[in-house]
Amino acid sequence: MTIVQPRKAIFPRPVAEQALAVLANDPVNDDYKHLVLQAGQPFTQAQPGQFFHLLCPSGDGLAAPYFRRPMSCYRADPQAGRLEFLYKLAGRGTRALGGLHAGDSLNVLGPLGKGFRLHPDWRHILVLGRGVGLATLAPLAEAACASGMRITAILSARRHDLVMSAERFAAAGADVLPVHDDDGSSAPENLHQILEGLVQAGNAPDAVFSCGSNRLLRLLQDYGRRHGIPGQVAVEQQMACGLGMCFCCVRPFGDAAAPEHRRVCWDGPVFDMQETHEC
Amino acid sequence: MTIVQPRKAIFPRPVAEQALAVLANDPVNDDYKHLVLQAGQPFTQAQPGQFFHLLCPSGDGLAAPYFRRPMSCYRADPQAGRLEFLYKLAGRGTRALGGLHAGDSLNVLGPLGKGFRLHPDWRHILVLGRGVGLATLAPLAEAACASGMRITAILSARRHDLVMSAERFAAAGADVLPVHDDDGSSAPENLHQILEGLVQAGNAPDAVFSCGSNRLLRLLQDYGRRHGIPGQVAVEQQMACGLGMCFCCVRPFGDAAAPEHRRVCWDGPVFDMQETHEC
Amino acid sequence: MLTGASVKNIDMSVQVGALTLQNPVMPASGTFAEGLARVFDLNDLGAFVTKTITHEKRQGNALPRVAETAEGMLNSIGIPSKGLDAFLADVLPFYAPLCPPLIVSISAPTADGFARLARDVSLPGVAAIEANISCPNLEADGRAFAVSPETTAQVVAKLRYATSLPLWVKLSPNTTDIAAVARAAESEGADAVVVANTILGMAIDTETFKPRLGNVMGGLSGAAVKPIILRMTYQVARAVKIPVIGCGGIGNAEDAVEYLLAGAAAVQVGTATFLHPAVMPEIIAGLRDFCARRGFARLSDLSGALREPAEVAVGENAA
Amino acid sequence: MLTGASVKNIDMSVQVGALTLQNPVMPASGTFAEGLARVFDLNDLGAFVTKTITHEKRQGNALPRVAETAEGMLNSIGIPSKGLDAFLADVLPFYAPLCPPLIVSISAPTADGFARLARDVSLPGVAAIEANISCPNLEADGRAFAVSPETTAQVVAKLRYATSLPLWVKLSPNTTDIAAVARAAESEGADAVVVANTILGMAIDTETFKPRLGNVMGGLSGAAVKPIILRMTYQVARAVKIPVIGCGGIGNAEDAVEYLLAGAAAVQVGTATFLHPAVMPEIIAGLRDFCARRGFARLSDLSGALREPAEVAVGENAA
Ligand SMILES: Cc1cc2nc3c(=O)[nH]c(=O)nc-3n(C[C@H](O)[C@H](O)[C@H](O)COP(=O)(O)OP(=O)(O)OC[C@H]3O[C@@H](n4cnc5c(N)ncnc54)[C@H](O)[C@@H]3O)c2cc1C
Ligand SMILES: Cc1cc2nc3c(=O)[nH]c(=O)nc-3n(C[C@H](O)[C@H](O)[C@H](O)COP(=O)(O)OP(=O)(O)OC[C@H]3O[C@@H](n4cnc5c(N)ncnc54)[C@H](O)[C@@H]3O)c2cc1C
Ligand SMILES: Cc1cc2nc3c(=O)[nH]c(=O)nc-3n(C[C@H](O)[C@H](O)[C@H](O)COP(=O)(O)O)c2cc1C
Ligand SMILES: Cc1cc2nc3c(=O)[nH]c(=O)nc-3n(C[C@H](O)[C@H](O)[C@H](O)COP(=O)(O)O)c2cc1C
Ligand code: FES
Ligand code: FES
Repeated sequence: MTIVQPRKAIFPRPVAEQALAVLANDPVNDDYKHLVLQAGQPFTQAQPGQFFHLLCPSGDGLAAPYFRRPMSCYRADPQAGRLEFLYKLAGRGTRALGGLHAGDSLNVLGPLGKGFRLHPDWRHILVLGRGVGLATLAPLAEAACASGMRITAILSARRHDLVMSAERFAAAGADVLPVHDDDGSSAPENLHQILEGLVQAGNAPDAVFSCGSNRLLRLLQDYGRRHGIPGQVAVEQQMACGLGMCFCCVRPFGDAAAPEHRRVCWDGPVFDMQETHEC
Repeated sequence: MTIVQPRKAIFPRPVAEQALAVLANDPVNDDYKHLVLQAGQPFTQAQPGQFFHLLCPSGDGLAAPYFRRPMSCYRADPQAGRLEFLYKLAGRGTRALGGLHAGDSLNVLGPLGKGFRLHPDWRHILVLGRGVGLATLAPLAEAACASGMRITAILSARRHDLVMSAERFAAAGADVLPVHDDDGSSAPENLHQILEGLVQAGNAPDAVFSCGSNRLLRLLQDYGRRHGIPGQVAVEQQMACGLGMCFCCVRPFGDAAAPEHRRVCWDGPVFDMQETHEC
Repeated sequence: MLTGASVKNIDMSVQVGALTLQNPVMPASGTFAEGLARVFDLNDLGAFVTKTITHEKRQGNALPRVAETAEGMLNSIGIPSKGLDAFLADVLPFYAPLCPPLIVSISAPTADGFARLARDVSLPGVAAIEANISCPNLEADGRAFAVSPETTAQVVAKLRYATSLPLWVKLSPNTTDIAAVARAAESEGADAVVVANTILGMAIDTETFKPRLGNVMGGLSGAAVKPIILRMTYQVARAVKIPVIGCGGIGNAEDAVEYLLAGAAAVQVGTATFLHPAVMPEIIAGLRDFCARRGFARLSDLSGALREPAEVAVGENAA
Repeated sequence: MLTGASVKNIDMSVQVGALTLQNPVMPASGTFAEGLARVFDLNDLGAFVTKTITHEKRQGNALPRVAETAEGMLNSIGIPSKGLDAFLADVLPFYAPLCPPLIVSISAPTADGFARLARDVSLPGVAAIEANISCPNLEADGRAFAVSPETTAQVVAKLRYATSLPLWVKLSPNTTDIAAVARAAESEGADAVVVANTILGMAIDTETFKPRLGNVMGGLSGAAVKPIILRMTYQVARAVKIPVIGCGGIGNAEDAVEYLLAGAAAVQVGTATFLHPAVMPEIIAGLRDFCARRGFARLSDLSGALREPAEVAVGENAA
């Protein structure tokens, strides 16, 4: 046998790993921070619903976490050369992220996964999100707006002052409906009424979108089934590789009796809502 | 059997482990830096020749080294509450040390080991050092000065401008003799002549001290043997625990035919010069 | 001897039995898939190694399937497999237009199952078979084939009979004497041994009191295991004449050099790809630079170039 | 159940056979010496374990004797020993005024040598003997006693006959089936097993092409090995009825809790003491806080409290 001669690459290579400069990393409230990185291509090509895999630094005297941490793209702006994340301070990795300052750098891998799909025929979409799920849904609203769609955005939070990103949805031209736990407006029954109200008013959405809450998922699955409205949901799962190689991020999909395992990082993180078991 | 009740501690506990604040970490020249820490007791009780064991941070994108790094006490000032080190940027650990800034903190363990012993009868001592060995000898000169001894300090370096700490030795009242490679004055033959000159002038030292160079050790061993002058030398060896527990830092001492293994961290790092094989 | 300038002329190729690889770096089974094509040119690799396949369809283990540890990871992925037919229909064609040789990793619960699968994947486009014999042997109470020389010899003998493709045998580190297991594989006709699979480990969540893996125990990999697997590579390389492929904790070119010096002919990179997906081409470039700097015109001259101490105190305990 | 306020009242004691320890934390053999008395009050410890001693004088291994690895270290200290007489004259008296029980670790190249040394150290002031059977067995081609159930049974039987002190047997992780070895020790009368000694490893300096240890190979310890030794502790605790003492990579109270949950009755701390000499009293304090926070009035109730998944997919490969 002779030495194999490399030939030209035959696949596009839309994913990169690179240390990006931190431009800002400011608190949004006690639990959430907003990270802005300076980024070029392919990072700023990220589509709504796609995610990045972040190599968190060491922090608090602890060694750096061994795995990367998946994080939805909150904003990718090719013009400004910026990539943004909105994240919750949860465990070791995200807390270490919280310690980054402007001028530091962060190793980022992406964009990864399959994002939301917007059918060109849709005229009106509804997004229903809560907490950090809103970070995933905000870019979707903007993309829908750019495609000339109407958007109804129901934003759920514990308290009035904790609704995040309302202004971004509003700027995307969405009808924003904030709902909260403290006045009971975020309760399933109330959400049910709001959703049914849209149908009754002849204002039913062509598709519904959600992220990050099982309760909201079940609500929308039921809504979609009853009115024949398609939907998509972004789900979370622990990840090691983020590129479909390790099969640690599988979840059951489809037929409840004989579900099929799909990789959240590769087949998702956005899935058809009716096929999703829970998220 | 019943539960053992702890009794009062019966040993003094002169060693501590603590994160100390960095006050300064400035370059001395291209290869050496000078680190100043804010420290209380027992750190500032360190005697000349004793060392500390430093837990180096992560640096250059590399994880923190697993072992601590031993470093001679360059100055311990109980009044000012300061502990100082003079170190060479060598490998991973010392390079990571080099990245510390004022306001950072550094975990320090010590003081450790047995330092130099000054016999009260001695009136004149000679120290002969080179490179970073001077960091170890400078506090000795000051202690000798405080005990009213006369000091001859031969400071060897590659170039005139690389002699470190000459001012400290001078301030301790030492007769400072700088010798360099570039004018050949640091050559063994010349050092031999200087040393013999002292004897001929009736100015022989009562004891000689050295650190960190095999060539200088052999020169002084020969000198000491011929003129019956005692000597001490501080030696280096890779260390894990620094407290005499692991036996990784042993070296042969005494009888060349049947040497005895001693722990540098526990029995030293300062040893009787004539018993030391090499350093 | 070489000057630094000739970095382009270094012969990076290595020989693994009858196979010549353009360089010694390939993925470890189960840590590679088509997804990497999005990150770098797959044609740069020395070879491809597939995720282990089985004849029948399998779901894999309970979740969670991975956990982080100190400079390492535990996995109990199991071997989710769409079965042989799906492999032949979907996976094999992906590699057809690519240059590096394709090594297909296989597993089965019996020696005969191994032999049948080896025969069935001995197809055009497959350059060699890697037998992952760390799986439980149903005929030996579920103990892995690879933990004893006897069961290793049994399965390798049947495999050897079933295929004429080069046969690589991937050993398990969870054994007392891996050199003896390697000799058993060699004497039954293995063309190479891969040292090694993951080390069985465990982690517990002290908040929930539950194991961190759904499967309770799983395989440890990553930087943490490098000293152990490097030692085994050294022991095996001294025990057999067939090529040894080192695999465990390799994350940069220096790590790869360590394995080569210890006697490996080639290396596999697993966990490090999860952390830095482009690490394999980086290792290849780093190895080239290393050869240039140290004056090696042929990378393969590094293999086994360890300089052993003239005299090592013997009869002493390691600890 | 406890309230947070009762942290002072928690019963931290544990039972290791006939011995009651005031708490479960003790040093690992070879990682402790009188020097630690300079750092904290030695009376705080659950027990003392000496560096392994031998009958005759020994120098130990060639230098370098230690090397850093990813979150771990390699050592080939060997067993430098001043011999039994020096031990009795110099070391034993040091512990006499201290409260925690003294465990003397012993080693010998033959089963009879072990028995003789056990007899000779069965003295007042010695609370138990820890037999470090990871040393090469001169009657079995230099393979460690601890790698097989048979040689373990032989040496433990002789030890059991030689001393009436509690007998702890320290196992080696370099074996296929540590649970079988533990059962052998138990059936010959061991009072407890220590899991485990270091894992054989190696590191190479890619600049000099030389092994990083003068002895070429050495024992890996520290955080890196924790998942492996924790797994072995779990396996052994399920296999034997005698107490299991966990030892491998413990560096904080959480690590110790993992070992307790996996079934250990007590723990030994080694390498971590080199990095943080006061780590043992910190772990003791941390365990007390953990019990208080989680409502355990007795620390010993943590032992074996692992919550196993109801159903674990079986017949699956770990990797
Ligand atoms: C596709 C995707 C997009 C996401 N987008 C966002 C986002 O925009 N903003 C945000 O705040 N969070 C987001 N998450 C969740 C985020 O990844 C976790 O909060 C984070 O991994 C927690 O890491 P930690 O070290 O702080 O927590 P730890 O609990 O210490 O993490 C331990 C391990 O569990 C994993 N893990 C823990 N929680 C989650 C989780 N919810 N999802 C996946 N893995 C988890 C970690 O990655 C790590 O491997 C997203 C998750 C996924 C899968
Ligand atoms: C008692 C004592 C006092 C010392 N005082 C000073 C001082 O005042 N200033 C100074 O610059 N240096 C001093 N040294 C040397 C200093 O410890 C080493 O330069 C340092 O450990 C190198 O670490 P590294 O990570 O930079 O190098 P690496 O080469 O990456 O270190 C690898 C390993 O080798 C060990 N090692 C390497 N060189 C030495 C050495 N010369 N001595 C001991 N261990 C070594 C390291 O500690 C580490 O374990 C002293 C050494 C000892 C033993
Ligand atoms: C997530 C994961 C899945 C694996 N799957 C397989 C597999 O299917 N077959 C196999 O032989 N080895 C498998 N392995 C083991 C690796 O091929 C490799 O032997 C091991 O990870 C050590 O190398 P590393 O330290 O470079 O990861 C797997 C390892 C990991 C981490
Ligand atoms: C430097 C060193 C010396 C050791 N010496 C001995 C010894 O003499 N006898 C013994 O049984 N184990 C010895 N060990 C093994 C430890 O007792 C312990 O089993 C091992 O280090 C694992 O624990 P750790 O990860 O907490 O260090 C030694 C370990 C080290 C690091
Ligand atoms: S994270 Fe590896 S397959 Fe999804
Ligand atoms: S460094 Fe451990 S005995 Fe000296």
